[in-house]
Amino acid sequence: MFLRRQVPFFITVVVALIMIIAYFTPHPTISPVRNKLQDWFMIIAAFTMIVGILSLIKVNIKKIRTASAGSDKIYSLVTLSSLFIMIFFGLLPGAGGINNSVFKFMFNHVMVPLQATMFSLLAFYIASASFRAFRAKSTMATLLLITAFIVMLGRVPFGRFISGPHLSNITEWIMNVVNMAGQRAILIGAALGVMATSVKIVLGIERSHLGGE
Amino acid sequence: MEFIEAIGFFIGGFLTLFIFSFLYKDNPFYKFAEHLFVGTSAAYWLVYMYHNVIIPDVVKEFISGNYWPVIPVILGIFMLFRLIPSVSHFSRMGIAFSVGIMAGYNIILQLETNIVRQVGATIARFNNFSLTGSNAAFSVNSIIILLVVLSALVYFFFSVEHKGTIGGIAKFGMWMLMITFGASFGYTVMARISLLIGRVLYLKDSWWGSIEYLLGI
Amino acid sequence: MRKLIGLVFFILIISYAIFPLNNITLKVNDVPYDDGGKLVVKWKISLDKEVENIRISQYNGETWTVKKNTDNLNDSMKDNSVNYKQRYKYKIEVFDSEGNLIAEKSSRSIKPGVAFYNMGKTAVLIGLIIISGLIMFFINAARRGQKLKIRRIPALDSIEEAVGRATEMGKAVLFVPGILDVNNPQTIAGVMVLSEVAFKTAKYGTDLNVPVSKPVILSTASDTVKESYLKAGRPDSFNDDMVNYVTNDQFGYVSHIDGYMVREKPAAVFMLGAFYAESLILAETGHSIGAIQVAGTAMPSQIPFFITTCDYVLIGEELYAASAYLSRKPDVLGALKGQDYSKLIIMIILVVGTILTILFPDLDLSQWLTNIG
Amino acid sequence: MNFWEKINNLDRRIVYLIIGLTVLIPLLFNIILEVEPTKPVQDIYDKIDSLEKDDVVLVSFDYAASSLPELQPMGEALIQHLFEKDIKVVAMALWPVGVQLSDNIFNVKSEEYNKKYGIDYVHLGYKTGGMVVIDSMGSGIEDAFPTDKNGNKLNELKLMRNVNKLDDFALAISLSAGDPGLRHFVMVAHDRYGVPVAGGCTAVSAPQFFAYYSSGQMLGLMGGLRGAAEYESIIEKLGTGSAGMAAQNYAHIMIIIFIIVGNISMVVLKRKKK
Repeated sequence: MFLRRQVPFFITVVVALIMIIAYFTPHPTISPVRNKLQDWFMIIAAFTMIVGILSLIKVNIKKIRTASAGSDKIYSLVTLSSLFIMIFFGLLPGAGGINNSVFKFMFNHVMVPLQATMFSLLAFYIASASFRAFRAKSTMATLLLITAFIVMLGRVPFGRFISGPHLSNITEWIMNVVNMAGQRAILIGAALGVMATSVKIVLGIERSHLGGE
Repeated sequence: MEFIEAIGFFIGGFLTLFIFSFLYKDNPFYKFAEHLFVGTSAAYWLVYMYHNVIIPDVVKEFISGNYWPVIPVILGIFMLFRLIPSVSHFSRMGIAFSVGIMAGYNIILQLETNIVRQVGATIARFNNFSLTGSNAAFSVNSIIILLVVLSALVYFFFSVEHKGTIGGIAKFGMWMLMITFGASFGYTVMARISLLIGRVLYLKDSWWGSIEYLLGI
Repeated sequence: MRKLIGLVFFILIISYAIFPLNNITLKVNDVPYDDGGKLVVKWKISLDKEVENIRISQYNGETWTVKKNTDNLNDSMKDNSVNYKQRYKYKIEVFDSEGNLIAEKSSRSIKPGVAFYNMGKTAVLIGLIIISGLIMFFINAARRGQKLKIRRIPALDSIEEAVGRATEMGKAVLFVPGILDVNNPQTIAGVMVLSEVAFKTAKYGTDLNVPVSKPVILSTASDTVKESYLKAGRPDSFNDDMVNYVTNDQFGYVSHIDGYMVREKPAAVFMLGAFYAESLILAETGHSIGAIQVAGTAMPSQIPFFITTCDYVLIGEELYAASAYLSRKPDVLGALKGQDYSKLIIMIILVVGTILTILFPDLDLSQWLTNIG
Repeated sequence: MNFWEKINNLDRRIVYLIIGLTVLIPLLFNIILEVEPTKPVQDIYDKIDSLEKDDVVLVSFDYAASSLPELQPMGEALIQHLFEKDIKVVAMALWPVGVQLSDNIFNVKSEEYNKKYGIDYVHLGYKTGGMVVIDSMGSGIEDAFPTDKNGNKLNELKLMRNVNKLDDFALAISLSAGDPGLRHFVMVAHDRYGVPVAGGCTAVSAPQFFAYYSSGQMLGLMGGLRGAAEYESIIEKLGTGSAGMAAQNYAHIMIIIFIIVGNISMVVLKRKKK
């Protein structure tokens, strides 16, 4: 009981208070603590990666064992084999890591092209979203559509072709006045939400992330 | 273009086409690329964390005599206890520590950056305010910004039903938010196109170039 | 006697007026309320000879280092290469056009002071006290039984409907908690909603899949889901693979989820947390399989993409209000009321601040809120 | 189902196909779109044109693969123009992948204009630290880059003999996809050390950099693919920038057509239902 509830809650409160005090104190030994603890979180996350990788391995092994169709087994094998190859060459002592040639090859010619291509799917999805979603269904959608249309035209040579400088001036105004003010309101609201969430966590009202008894 | 690089572009090009095939419909090629992507990238980030977090922030610090990082290392090991059901609750220490950092850091960061500075910037726009002369346009815009911020904030009221005057202001606030969203959508739509241009150039120059190189054309 | 003193005094003033004293003033003082990293050096020179160059150097206990060469007779300089552990002394040398030294003076030695509170951050401290004070006040008020209303948020009412639909169709519910880890508040807000969603899937016996892309959220999310299944009295239908790690990579994670969506065709898709450019890739694929999509994020740049593709969207603060809305626990609702009153105070500050700035321009009110030390 | 009903629920794959072809065709058949240069890009050209033979220019490659389509053509056009005028180039990178992307440019351009490494151009490589790196270059380039990319000492390289501090450069150019990048060059190289700064950035971040251009802290700016195409048209070397510009322009028009058609089909159907 003590270990499950009181100690974790105590750790959260102490750490949160240290972070807050470190902000207000310029004392050279205390104020760097704020960034130090961020680095410490990365160390914890680095260790926890092992739990993540094991979860990935377990899920794929289960798929291999229970997969009915033979082909499904291959895909999980592809994931596991590429995982082990990359880990092996990546953690090879001495020549391991970024400058290991096999690791660099797989990074440059497998991972980077896949990342860039997944990212580029956005060009297709933006087109279909523009076609389908840009329907003036409600007054809200109409406002969104008209603004997007003006801003789009204002930033493209085709827009200048139609209207000369006017469209880009309107775009400039919308971006610097209405858009900036709207984003400011969202940021203020969200910041209050974060503060309330943090207060609830520090007071122990919100504990779902720690799990029950 | 050396041989290894040609092989690389050759593979990269086919993987690009495998991902694009998903646009038509799910197929074995995409499934293969996806599973390869998950395996390679999961391993990459594990290796990245080892070389860029564990070595510099833990090993090197210990060598140079600073033993403070032993605390996150212990908490990290507690996180590993999840693998043993009987002691898995130890991982709550690591979670509690991480969530404590999040709460403490963000309660101040959000307050300073997103509340105090934003309110200050809105008010600062009214320095040397004048509706005539050179500063007129700037001042009119300042008033509009103030009104949009106030009405959008009213939209975010939770404990009051959006009816009557409050409802009216909140509706106006929602309209302003819709203009905000329309503007940022329109703004980024065009930038996404250049991502596709990059991939087509990759296929045309690197991939096609590697095929010609490998076939000795 | 008084006449004598008056006479002496009179002569002194006359001499000062006729023969300006060759005097150099060199003052060093510490910048208050800082981390001991800054000293301000002020000098004022009045010499009868023509001055070509003034050199200011700093002595840190071992060596003299030249800090500034200037011809400005009356100026000041901020030296931030100091630290609070040592004592420092400054010296000023004045050269004429031929470059030979015509005057020199050194200052007292001083140790930069270290403060325990940074005055520059007072505005933030007041803000913290007001806002957290209001939140705690209304939490206690709610605990003492004060009735609290909360306006309807359609996106959150749709959760019941979405999970119900998935149950009827015998399909799974997909929950994507964003691509950042627990060190981002949006992810925590997403997990809080996950505990409510998991409670419903436990009750209805619907499949739940929560793929995650960061290590620590894997543990947090599975603890939350296990807890919800316990509370719903269905601990047996919880299995460990419900919350599964995919990859830390943003696009590797998205390619996996897109593949899952198209193959398993979940009936309800929840996307609550921090999202970047990949928001549209997920939402567009979710739309193509006809799932009910409920999205929520506080990233202003991604909200428009969710609005154009999802059925329901939680905008900014609504994501953080979700857990209060769904759980309806009194003290959590109290926190929401505290947020509302904080918004009211911010709006009052905005209006009053604007009026005061217009009426008293030289008051320079906004300085208080913008230059934070 | 009449024409408008078909359009109204057009299969999204048709939309994908149309957008895909709109981008593919101009790039495959090298259809070029000449763009008349705007002042911010012309200013960069004029500045480089005004430099003499042995001036040295610093070019920093601060971007990754995802911004390659917009920034790589700028790099190619700039390096070509600098080599054409026999201006010495010192390259560096504040982003790790920038080194390899800049190598691809230098390997091609040094052969084309037979420039020797160490004499005509030098690559200092990648250094983490962003603004801190530029700041330490202010007091001495060797403080930030003790050796060049290949590890040889700076004073062994003939070019670096008379270049040892940041303000020895006649011009500093940063091709930047975000932070660290152009913003830090303006704040440190220009504001603190007075080195003239020009730059290239992605279309998304162009507006915020235009503030620096209009305030005079930056003497020129290339924004997105359009900026690259403009520079290419000034030096009359129409490359990937201009081809990309054509594809981008037609794709924009296509998206605008999608929106208009989408709405017309909705209005027509609504009226029919009434």
